Amino acid sequence: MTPQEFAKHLGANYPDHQFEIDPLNENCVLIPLQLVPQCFELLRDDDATQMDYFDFSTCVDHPPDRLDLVYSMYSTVYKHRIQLKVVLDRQNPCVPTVSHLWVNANWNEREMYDLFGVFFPGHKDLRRLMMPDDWEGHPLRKDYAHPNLVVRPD
Amino acid sequence: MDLVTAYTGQDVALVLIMLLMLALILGFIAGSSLILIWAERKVAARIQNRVGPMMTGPRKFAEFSMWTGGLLQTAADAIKLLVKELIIPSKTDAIPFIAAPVLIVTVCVTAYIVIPFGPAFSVSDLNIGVVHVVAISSLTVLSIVMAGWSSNSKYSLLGGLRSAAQMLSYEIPLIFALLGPILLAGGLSMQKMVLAQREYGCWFLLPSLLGFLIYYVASIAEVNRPPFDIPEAESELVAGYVSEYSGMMFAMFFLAEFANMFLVCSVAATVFLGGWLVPFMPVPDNPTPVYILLGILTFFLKTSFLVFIMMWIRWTFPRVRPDHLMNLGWKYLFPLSLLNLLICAGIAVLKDVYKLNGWGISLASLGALAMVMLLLQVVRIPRPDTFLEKA
Amino acid sequence: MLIRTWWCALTSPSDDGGALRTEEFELNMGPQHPSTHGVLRMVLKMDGERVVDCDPVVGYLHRSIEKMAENRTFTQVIPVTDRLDYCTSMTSNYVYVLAVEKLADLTPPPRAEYIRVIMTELNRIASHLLWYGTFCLEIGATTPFLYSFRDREKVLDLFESACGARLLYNYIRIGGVGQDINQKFLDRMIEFLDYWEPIIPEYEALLDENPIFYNRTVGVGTVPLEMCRSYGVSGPNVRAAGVAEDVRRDDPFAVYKDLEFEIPTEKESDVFARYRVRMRELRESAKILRQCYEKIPSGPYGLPLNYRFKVPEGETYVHIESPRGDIGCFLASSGGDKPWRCKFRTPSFVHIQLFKKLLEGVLIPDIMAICASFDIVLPETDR
Amino acid sequence: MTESVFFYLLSGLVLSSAWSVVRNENLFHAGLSLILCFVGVAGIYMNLDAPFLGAMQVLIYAGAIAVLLLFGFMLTHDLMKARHERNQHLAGILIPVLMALLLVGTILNAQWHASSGQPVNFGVASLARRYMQQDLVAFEMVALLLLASLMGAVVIARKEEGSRE
Repeated sequence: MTPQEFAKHLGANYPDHQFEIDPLNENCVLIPLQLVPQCFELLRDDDATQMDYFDFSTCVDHPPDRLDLVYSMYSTVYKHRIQLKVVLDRQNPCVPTVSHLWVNANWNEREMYDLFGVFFPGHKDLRRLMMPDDWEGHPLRKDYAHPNLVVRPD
Repeated sequence: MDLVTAYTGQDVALVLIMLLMLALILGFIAGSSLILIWAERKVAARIQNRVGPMMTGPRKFAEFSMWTGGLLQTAADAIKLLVKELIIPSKTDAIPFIAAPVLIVTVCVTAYIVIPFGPAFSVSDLNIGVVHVVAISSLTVLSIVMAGWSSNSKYSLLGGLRSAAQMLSYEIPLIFALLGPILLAGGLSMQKMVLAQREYGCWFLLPSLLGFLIYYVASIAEVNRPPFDIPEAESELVAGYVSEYSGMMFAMFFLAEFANMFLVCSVAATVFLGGWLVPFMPVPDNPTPVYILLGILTFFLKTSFLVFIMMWIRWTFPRVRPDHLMNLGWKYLFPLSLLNLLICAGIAVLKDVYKLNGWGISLASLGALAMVMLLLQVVRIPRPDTFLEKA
Repeated sequence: MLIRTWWCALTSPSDDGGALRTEEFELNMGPQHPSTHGVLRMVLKMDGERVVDCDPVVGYLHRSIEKMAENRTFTQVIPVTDRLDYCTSMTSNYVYVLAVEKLADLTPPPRAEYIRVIMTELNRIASHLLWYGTFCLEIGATTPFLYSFRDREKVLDLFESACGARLLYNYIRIGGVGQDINQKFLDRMIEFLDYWEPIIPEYEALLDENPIFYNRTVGVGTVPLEMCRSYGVSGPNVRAAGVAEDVRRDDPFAVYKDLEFEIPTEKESDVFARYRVRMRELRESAKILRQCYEKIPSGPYGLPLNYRFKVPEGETYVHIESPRGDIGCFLASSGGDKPWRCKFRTPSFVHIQLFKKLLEGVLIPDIMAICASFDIVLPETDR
Repeated sequence: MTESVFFYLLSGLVLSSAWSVVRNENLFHAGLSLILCFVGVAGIYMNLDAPFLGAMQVLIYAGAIAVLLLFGFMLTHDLMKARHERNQHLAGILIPVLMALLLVGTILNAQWHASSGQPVNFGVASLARRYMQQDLVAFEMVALLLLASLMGAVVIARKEEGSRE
């Protein structure tokens, strides 16, 4: 299924939301924030898509106000892969968890909480994964400043 | 030597001679351990397609061939360990911590008393020879448990627990495997064992081959050598009960392990392979010096052959899981050793009633073994299909 | 008074209902443990010998490669990706370079494609040999380690002659490869394959027929297929569960389309099956290398690019087959000469999450056998 | 003459280790001194020309039973905080005194028939022959007792195994 068919399929299931292809990445569909757990559940369980293999989920930080959250899933049955992007507000990014759908998402979300500060309500044990527990700040954010972080001269 | 075997006579002279003999044994053990450790590293190197220690030792020898290089390597290691500082961690309780290596070496030395190196050539031929060795070597469990508990760290505790379980459960098959030859020889003393084998005309290996195999496997487990070295399995328990020891104490454990290995192999050689019986030479009644030397030589050849096999096994087999180890010990070795007792009893009856000579006995024992193989086929372990269909 | 004390001593039921209750104790298989492939720390709750609960803790080797990538130009990031997984740095280079080429839609010359495939397959052989040696050490057999490293040396010599480095190559560049490989390299490669292929049965002979190894691995650490799916297991570990899934076959990149090789699979998905799959994969890689030897065209080995070229704005996700599983790179570029965001999806990150559920009720020696059978590597997990 | 010297040495060893078994704070040390006591007793057997009995004592008591005791110590949690019942002083004094009286009484009025001088041949063979002929019944009874205790141990272990799963 090509991304366009994905968008049509999702549009059919959720008529009052519109889904379009992300201009930056032709294999990615932009989905609204409030649909996150149901739409993933639909993609996983619906026998037209059967996305049973969760690749990864990560954030792309656009400093002034936008924080994109990109999920990537693959179906071992139909052999097609899709990325889904959710746009979050940068001040207090908050997205419901999908770790109950794929166990693999658990650590990915913990890493995003640790490195980007994205909060996942519903996640069972949300604590820092990479950094020591008493670390403050979120290193992978663009505006992260730390005494021993040396920015290479251009 | 006759004065020693008399065992009665003036007490003071007796005690002096006993001390002299013990000093002799200690020197022998230290020397043999040095050579054994060097030999183990050479055999391991040969199996692993490398050369092993070459740098220490006489330069001329090293060029000659791989097997003659690095002779003084173990001496160098010993000196290094001597110089190392003895660290006793703060929270350990000192008495058992220090007592453990001391105990393991003394146990090993006392067990050497009864080993008959040559015709009348053993320190003191106790008439409870075999049982003496087994009883004394059962104390090594104690020293490992002490080391495990007193070094006060989880890993050594686990090592101590495992070794206690392993050693206890392998003493039983060890003793029962020895019962076969004891039954054939009609006595416990080691010299009597060797003389009985001469009288039977064939080594006790043939009538109780099963006993020999069980004894050999159980003795590898008793000495904690791979594939049964779970107490100090590097990959899991760091170094098991030895992980807190350093310097000379660690060397003592190391020395004791090799001395125990040599002890166990020499008992096997005496009991099963006819200690100092030169294979095809009739034994003269009054032992001439030439025959004594030849006897000692054959004894060392047989023991070193068994030691070589132990080293060979060490570097080819992976480690056994503790519960497989227990299950092997209790479910397979123990019943088989009882079966071996049965076979030996049958052969003893054949010997007394029908006066069979050496060849007759070996034929009878081969027949009995065929029967055992048949029995084992019936009890074959089922294997899942992946293993059968070779990819 | 005497009788009373006696009586209560006899009749007082012991507090835990009579059954001997051994205390649970916590064992810290810490970052410095000799057999945890790098710095994985497992907090184990033990009951005697049996594991009650295991909580893997990662992050001890976190160099934040993704933050470093954002500070470097596109070509300067390549040596950083070497350190992502130092056992197979060719594949991490390759996945990053593929992502950049897809964004900047560059197509490398065919000769470069073949050189890349040769290098990744050689790297797969080296990584599997390293795995075989350490796996046998976990089980307790020390000799196979020496055999596998003796042969791995020969592969590393090949790498050294091609790109000057033995472990971290910085060889696959954007638009092609670092240096060209001459005919002498190819002949030495074939010479190595001729020497090495008859030796693989020698490795297996050491372990396959061995009842101790067979007892330690068959039926241990079995991962059912739906567990593989929900955890996102990939590579040899999922092929051991009976599914012929391989990125080189399902989503072919470079020249894998016109090379033929099968995907070895097993059925039981236990430690023994994973071992069998990897041993058969060694043979497949050798077969691929021989085909590349015949089919490699001549011509340029790279595109002339100035070292600070700009990549048009966009995001993409690309994944290839590394010896440990399916490694992916999500690259976002904002039109500058530095990547805006570069995320690596690594297989070991996924496989370590399995241990939490897999190690319950397992004996200590099995922990090592199971962890080693998954071929996890910590730099890849912590990034 | 050396026999009596060894005898006093060994009995001193046995008494002191028995005393330290009772008085020792650290339970593990108590276990160790118990083993020392067993080895001392084995030494006394050997001194009295019964080497087989001495070896058996070392093998069974010091080698197996005491180690299992230590095994138990190592498995139980927080060993050092073993509870000390202080309130049994009366029983603590009364019972040993009674035992002492009993022992001394039997020793005094038992008729010790003087040993007949030449060393009795107490080798293993004669021991085995005694088992098989005169006291076969006692031998079989002991075997039954051991079998019963073995079955008991298995039942207890099986019950405990059941409770954990």
